Amino acid sequence: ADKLTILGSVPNLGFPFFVHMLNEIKAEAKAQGVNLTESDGQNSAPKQTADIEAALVQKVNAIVISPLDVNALAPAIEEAVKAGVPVVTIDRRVDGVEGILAHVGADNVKGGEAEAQAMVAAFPNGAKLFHLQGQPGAGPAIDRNKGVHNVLDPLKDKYQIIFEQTANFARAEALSVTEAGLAANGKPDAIICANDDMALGALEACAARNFNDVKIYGFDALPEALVAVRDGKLAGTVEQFPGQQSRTAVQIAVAFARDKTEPKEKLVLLTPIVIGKDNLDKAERLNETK
Amino acid sequence: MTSTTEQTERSGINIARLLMSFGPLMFLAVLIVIFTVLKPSFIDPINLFNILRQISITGLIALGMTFVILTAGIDLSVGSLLAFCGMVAAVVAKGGTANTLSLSTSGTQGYGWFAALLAAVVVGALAGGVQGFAITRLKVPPFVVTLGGLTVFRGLTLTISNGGPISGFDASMRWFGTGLIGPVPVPAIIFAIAAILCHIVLRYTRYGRAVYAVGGNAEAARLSGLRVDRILISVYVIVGFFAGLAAFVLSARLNSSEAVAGIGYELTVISAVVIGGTSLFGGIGSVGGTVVGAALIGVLQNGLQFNNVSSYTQSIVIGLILILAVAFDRWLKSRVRR
Amino acid sequence: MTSTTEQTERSGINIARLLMSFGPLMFLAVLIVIFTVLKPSFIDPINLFNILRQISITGLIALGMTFVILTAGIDLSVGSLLAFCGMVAAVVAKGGTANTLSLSTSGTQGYGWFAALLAAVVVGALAGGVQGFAITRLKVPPFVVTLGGLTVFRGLTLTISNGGPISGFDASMRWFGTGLIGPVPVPAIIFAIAAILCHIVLRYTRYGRAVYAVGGNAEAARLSGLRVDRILISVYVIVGFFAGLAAFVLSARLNSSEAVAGIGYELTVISAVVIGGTSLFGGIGSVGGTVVGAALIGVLQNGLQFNNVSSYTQSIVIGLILILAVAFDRWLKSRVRR
Amino acid sequence: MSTAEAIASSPPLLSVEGVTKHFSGVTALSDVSLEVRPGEILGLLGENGAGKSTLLKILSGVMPPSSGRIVFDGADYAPSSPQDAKRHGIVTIYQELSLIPTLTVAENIFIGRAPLGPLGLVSWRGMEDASRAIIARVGLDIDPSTPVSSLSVAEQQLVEIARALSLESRLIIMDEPTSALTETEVQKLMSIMDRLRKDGVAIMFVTHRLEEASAICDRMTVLRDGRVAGHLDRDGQPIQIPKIIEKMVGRAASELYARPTQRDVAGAVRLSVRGLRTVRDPLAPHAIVLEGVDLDLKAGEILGVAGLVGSGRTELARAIFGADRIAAGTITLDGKPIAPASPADAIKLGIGLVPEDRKHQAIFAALGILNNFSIASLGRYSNGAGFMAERREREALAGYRKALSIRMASPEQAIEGLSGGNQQKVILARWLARDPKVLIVDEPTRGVDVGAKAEVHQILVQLAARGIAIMMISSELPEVLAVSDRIVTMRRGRITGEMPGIEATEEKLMELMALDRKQEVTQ
Ligand SMILES: Nc1ncnc2c1ncn2[C@@H]1O[C@H](COP(=O)(O)OP(=O)(O)OP(=O)(O)O)[C@@H](O)[C@H]1O
Ligand SMILES: Nc1ncnc2c1ncn2[C@@H]1O[C@H](COP(=O)(O)OP(=O)(O)OP(=O)(O)O)[C@@H](O)[C@H]1O
Ligand SMILES: [Mg+2]
Ligand SMILES: [Mg+2]
Repeated sequence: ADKLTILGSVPNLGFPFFVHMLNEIKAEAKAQGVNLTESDGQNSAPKQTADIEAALVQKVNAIVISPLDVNALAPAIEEAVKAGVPVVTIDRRVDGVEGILAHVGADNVKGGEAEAQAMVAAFPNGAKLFHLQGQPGAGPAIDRNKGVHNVLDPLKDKYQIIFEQTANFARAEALSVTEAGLAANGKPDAIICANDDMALGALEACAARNFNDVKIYGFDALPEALVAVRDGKLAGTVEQFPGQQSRTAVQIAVAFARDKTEPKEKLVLLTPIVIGKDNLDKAERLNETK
Repeated sequence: MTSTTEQTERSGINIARLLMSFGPLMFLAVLIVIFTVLKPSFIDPINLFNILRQISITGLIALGMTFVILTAGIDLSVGSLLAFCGMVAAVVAKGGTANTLSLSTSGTQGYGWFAALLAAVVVGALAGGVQGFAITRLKVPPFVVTLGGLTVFRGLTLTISNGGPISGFDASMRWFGTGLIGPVPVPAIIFAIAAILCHIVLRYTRYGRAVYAVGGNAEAARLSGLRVDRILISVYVIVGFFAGLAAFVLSARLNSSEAVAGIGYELTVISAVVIGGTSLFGGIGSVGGTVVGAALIGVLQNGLQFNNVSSYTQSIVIGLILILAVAFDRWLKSRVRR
Repeated sequence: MTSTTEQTERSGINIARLLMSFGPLMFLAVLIVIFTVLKPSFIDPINLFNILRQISITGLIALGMTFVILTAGIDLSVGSLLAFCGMVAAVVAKGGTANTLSLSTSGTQGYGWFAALLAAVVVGALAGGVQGFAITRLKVPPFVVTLGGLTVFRGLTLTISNGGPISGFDASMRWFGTGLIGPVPVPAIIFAIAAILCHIVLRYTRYGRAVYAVGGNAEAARLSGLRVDRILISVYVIVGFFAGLAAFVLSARLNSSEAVAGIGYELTVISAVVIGGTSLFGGIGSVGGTVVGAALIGVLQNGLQFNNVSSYTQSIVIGLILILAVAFDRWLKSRVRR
Repeated sequence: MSTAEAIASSPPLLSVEGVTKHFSGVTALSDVSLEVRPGEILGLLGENGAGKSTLLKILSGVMPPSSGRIVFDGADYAPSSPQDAKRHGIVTIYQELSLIPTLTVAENIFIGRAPLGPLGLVSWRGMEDASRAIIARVGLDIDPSTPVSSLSVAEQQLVEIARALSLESRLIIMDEPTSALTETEVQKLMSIMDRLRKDGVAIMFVTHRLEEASAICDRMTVLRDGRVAGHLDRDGQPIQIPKIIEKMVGRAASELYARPTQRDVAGAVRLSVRGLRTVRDPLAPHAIVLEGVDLDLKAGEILGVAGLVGSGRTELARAIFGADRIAAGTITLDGKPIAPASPADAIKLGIGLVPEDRKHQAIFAALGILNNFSIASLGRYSNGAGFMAERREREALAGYRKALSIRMASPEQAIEGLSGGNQQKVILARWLARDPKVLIVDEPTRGVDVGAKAEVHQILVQLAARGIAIMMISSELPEVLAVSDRIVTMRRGRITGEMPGIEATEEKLMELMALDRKQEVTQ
């Protein structure tokens, strides 16, 4: 029989997080013995939609997708479902489309909440904060921001966000923005960042001013951030287990495509955790840092 | 005195013209053949209609951009303006910014697709007009004004929606993005009609010829009695209108207006126009060329994706082919010339 | 024909020149005053040096871009090229792509900062040269060639690093990004030296004269015996060189070369040049203007962040001020002219 | 009552009363008054920069006057735009060509008023048919669908004239319409002007060719430094040229119009061209190519090259200068074969070219005079390290400023601000600074006033005396006759004749210029 082919689509291969996700999808596809069609949404909903459409023409047997935007990708996913192609979503859940085979994810909102809670635990008596947000309008940026505010808004009196700016998920921008923030407001107690790149940028800015005791939190648990956590430079980073998500998603999709095996659970939710110095071993990519 | 000019060799000119206009088209044909050989399902009607639907969004804007570039102008703001108009359309369609999440197609309290469409194109045209005004009255070069616009409209869009998308339109609106007439996607039909209209306007109306004249030599056009400023403003209104129309179609297609929509579209759109043979120095170009340019980009993206070319390699190939397509066109023209 | 042009009221012209060159500078001064009033710590030396360090990256590229725009060209590839050169520098500094992770400053197996710097600027200059070659030999307009370059270099960068960053350089390399000489950041010093050199080249050398002439009237330049093609290629080599230099400084500063570095820099850089009074049509402009333009953008961004203005509003304000600054400059010049 | 008397007594169609125009400090016009009556041709004369074009631009709505009053057809007239002026029936042929190069001849003629077909859409056919008739009127026989950019300057000029004539007009303003034309076309234009005059149309006519002005104008108004220097009347016979010159420059004319003596130069052959052919351009198939040109140029001689429009003179100059590709033929310089592949090569070999189209091919408008001057000799005015030796450069310019009496405010002044004649002198200085062995000048005095023209002629004669071989292309026969030691004529890319300057007359040259190939063979 012909080898099965599945589409693996991620939102933006410009970011290491999604590169890792696609690599894991690739590895699992290989392990399962199926062909993989790769798709990079290039940070554009129409592009990711177009890729799905192209895959449908080619009659792929299943789709594993981390949607750039849950709303904007819904029509394309709906189309796939209508065409009878099983779809497994990763990371971000698409509501309102009937018939999605399964969702495997760790909610970004939950991740943001976890990040803020870790900070609260480190400063039980309150703290002055900087908050570096992601690219305005991007889904993960919105959700992570929401999570952070869900926790901190009720605690406004104790935890003041004295400086809140976007640094577009970029290291260079985070460095500049943090420099401006430090010059304007002096040293904060902690800096919460919507991804690791920005955390590493903020770290450089603090190091340049010799503010070595600022607690900086990142997001994504990239190997580079894990090293910084190990060395005590970052206070923590949020682990969403993208590799596990990806592999699970591929397994579910392939099983169904092979012999219509229904997944045990339609909704696999992994709880994001904050990786600190003491639980480094929980990090998915720790082995890459050696 | 009749002898001042020697006998024109008309035939030479005609062959030249023919070849010239076929430069990008030949390139497009070659690409299609290559992709089909690589994977025959490439020319499935379904896939071809997919491509048509995919190029219709940037294609619509490229039609408007053709007017702008013909006057030797440029509009970098189209991507942001698209997002802005899309957000306006969403607010009108849904009667507010609050209801951003429900994907349910019922229960929207807005003003319907027609009002949304109207709002999108009017806002787009107005925004274009304001930019045109800054260009002609404040004498700021189009590059600068629309670069400012790129930033401003994005900021406005984010402000309206507070960063998030506004999603979930009713079926009548969604039809403009996802519907079919026979086997043909509605966006492709909208694009085709718009292209034909633009072609007629540019080729067969006094206004269209004035656009070419202004781009050919603005000072001479003024001395010849054309209202250069008005014409300049009008082309920005036109491209704004098309950004609005494209925004409406895109929102309908994605069932969602996103604050991050259209990022980087300016470059895709300008590429389409330029590959199609329109000169960035103004005065030379055609709608037909732009359609071919847009198709070339669409076919390239789809074909590479179809063949599972890695996304990084895609970038490299697309960049090189963009340059090659234009180089080939130049070469054809110069072959003909010397 | 006698006297009318004779007494071209020298005084008038001089005041005119002065005011003209001070247009953007006046604007910059006003901004600084406003921000200082809003928050006096704005003019703390720390913050001013921050701004200097921040503008040095795009500022360096803007110096090169000044050459390009003076010839009526444009380079859209600089952001991607910066990422590409940065990645090359990282590979050389660390002796490969494998070791992408360790943040420890010791234990790198590479070839040291000098080799990394050399690699970055050579690759940048070469890449610029290839683009210049395509522009002059294939006769593809600069806009198209460098738009292609924008895509190609990004693809190459991502391919080299497989999407990830390469981080962790040794202290000697990092000094170029984070070091201080007295109180002054090293990047700012590099920028200042480069700006002075560029000023001298453009103002006092025959090469500089040729650059202005080619931009002023390429055909006349050719008929005056200038090797126009060589000069055009050279300016793309120069901007490539500066993209490489900026990449090295940026990597040193961030202790990391990222595949996504420099996205959108082309527009910031071109803005700086244009705000500084250099004409996109070539032949008019100066390095001094570019430095002021870069400073204006840097002050604006820093000042808005300093006051914790929301990022949405920042976009809007920056876009508007960009347009206003150029409009003000045009207005001043036209006042002076008539 | 004779027509002349009838005109004189009729009320003026246009009267300009005390018009003044300032440009940031420069006063281009100062209290200018004049009148034009229906059915007359008023010559507007004056040196470069006297204010002629400024006045005409005010009349055609391009710019408003600073003060003063204009009455047209009995009513106050203050046009807000060229469009507005057209509505009043005032049509202008501008000094700087105002055609759109990317559009076709037909479209240029019908710009803004293309004939419409049934659906209200532009009828290309109708437009081209109508255009063919319109350009035939000025004796032009080209396909109306040709893009203007592929026409020669002269053809463009004719298209522009044809367009103006096709508009309903009561007053036609012509700012140097003949500067790019040769004798034949000028004659044609003159007869058209005469016909218009008889139809009661008023014409204002600017030219630096005083013979023309004298032949056709009923009256003249002479401007000097922005003021009216005087009015001249035809009074039954043509206005005398010396009188015009006197009014223009404010001193006696004789010294200006001295005809240099021509010599029979016995110097060695410096430049020799044999069998020169150029490549045909398929996009402009009617463009002239050289069909095998043989030519010798001796050191110290001025060789005049005469020919009708499109005879290939410019092509010859460009081919020798390495600016165009050569298909076949040899060029030798001082006995050595050369093959310049670019202007840079030719310049290195000691050849210089002052091109015909000053604005597009010679001037760096935005740059200062100093930069314009030294651009072809940057090597000479820089040191080994590539730095400009600005003092030497300035001294050199100062020298030429004096030698060529260039009138300018400062070396930094933008060259745009100079009068045409002074711009031309700066370009000449550019080449003199290189000390060329061969200097080719193509239409060296186009648009240059009489005074400056004579100065340019003097300069050319002096250069020849220093041993430079000069080839001068000119469409103005009097100029060719005035300065050439020897004259060759061209037609259709071939040399059709040659004669010593002393023997030449306009008639003889015209005959040679009209010769066809066969006759040439028998000659
Ligand atoms: N736009 C302008 N700005 C400043 N000065 C100007 C402008 N236009 C013309 N002038 C000046 O006004 C004066 C008159 O110029 P004008 O063009 O009217 O001369 P002209 O008589 O037509 O000369 P020519 O015979 O060379 O065409 C000149 O000194 C010129 O430099
Ligand atoms: N840029 C061009 N492209 C195409 N054809 C051209 C171009 N320039 C000139 N021609 C054609 O070449 C022919 C000769 O050109 P041109 O008129 O310059 O010759 P010439 O002998 O120098 O005449 P003149 O000096 O009187 O203008 C003309 O018939 C014209 O159509
Ligand atoms: Mg004039
Ligand atoms: Mg000529």
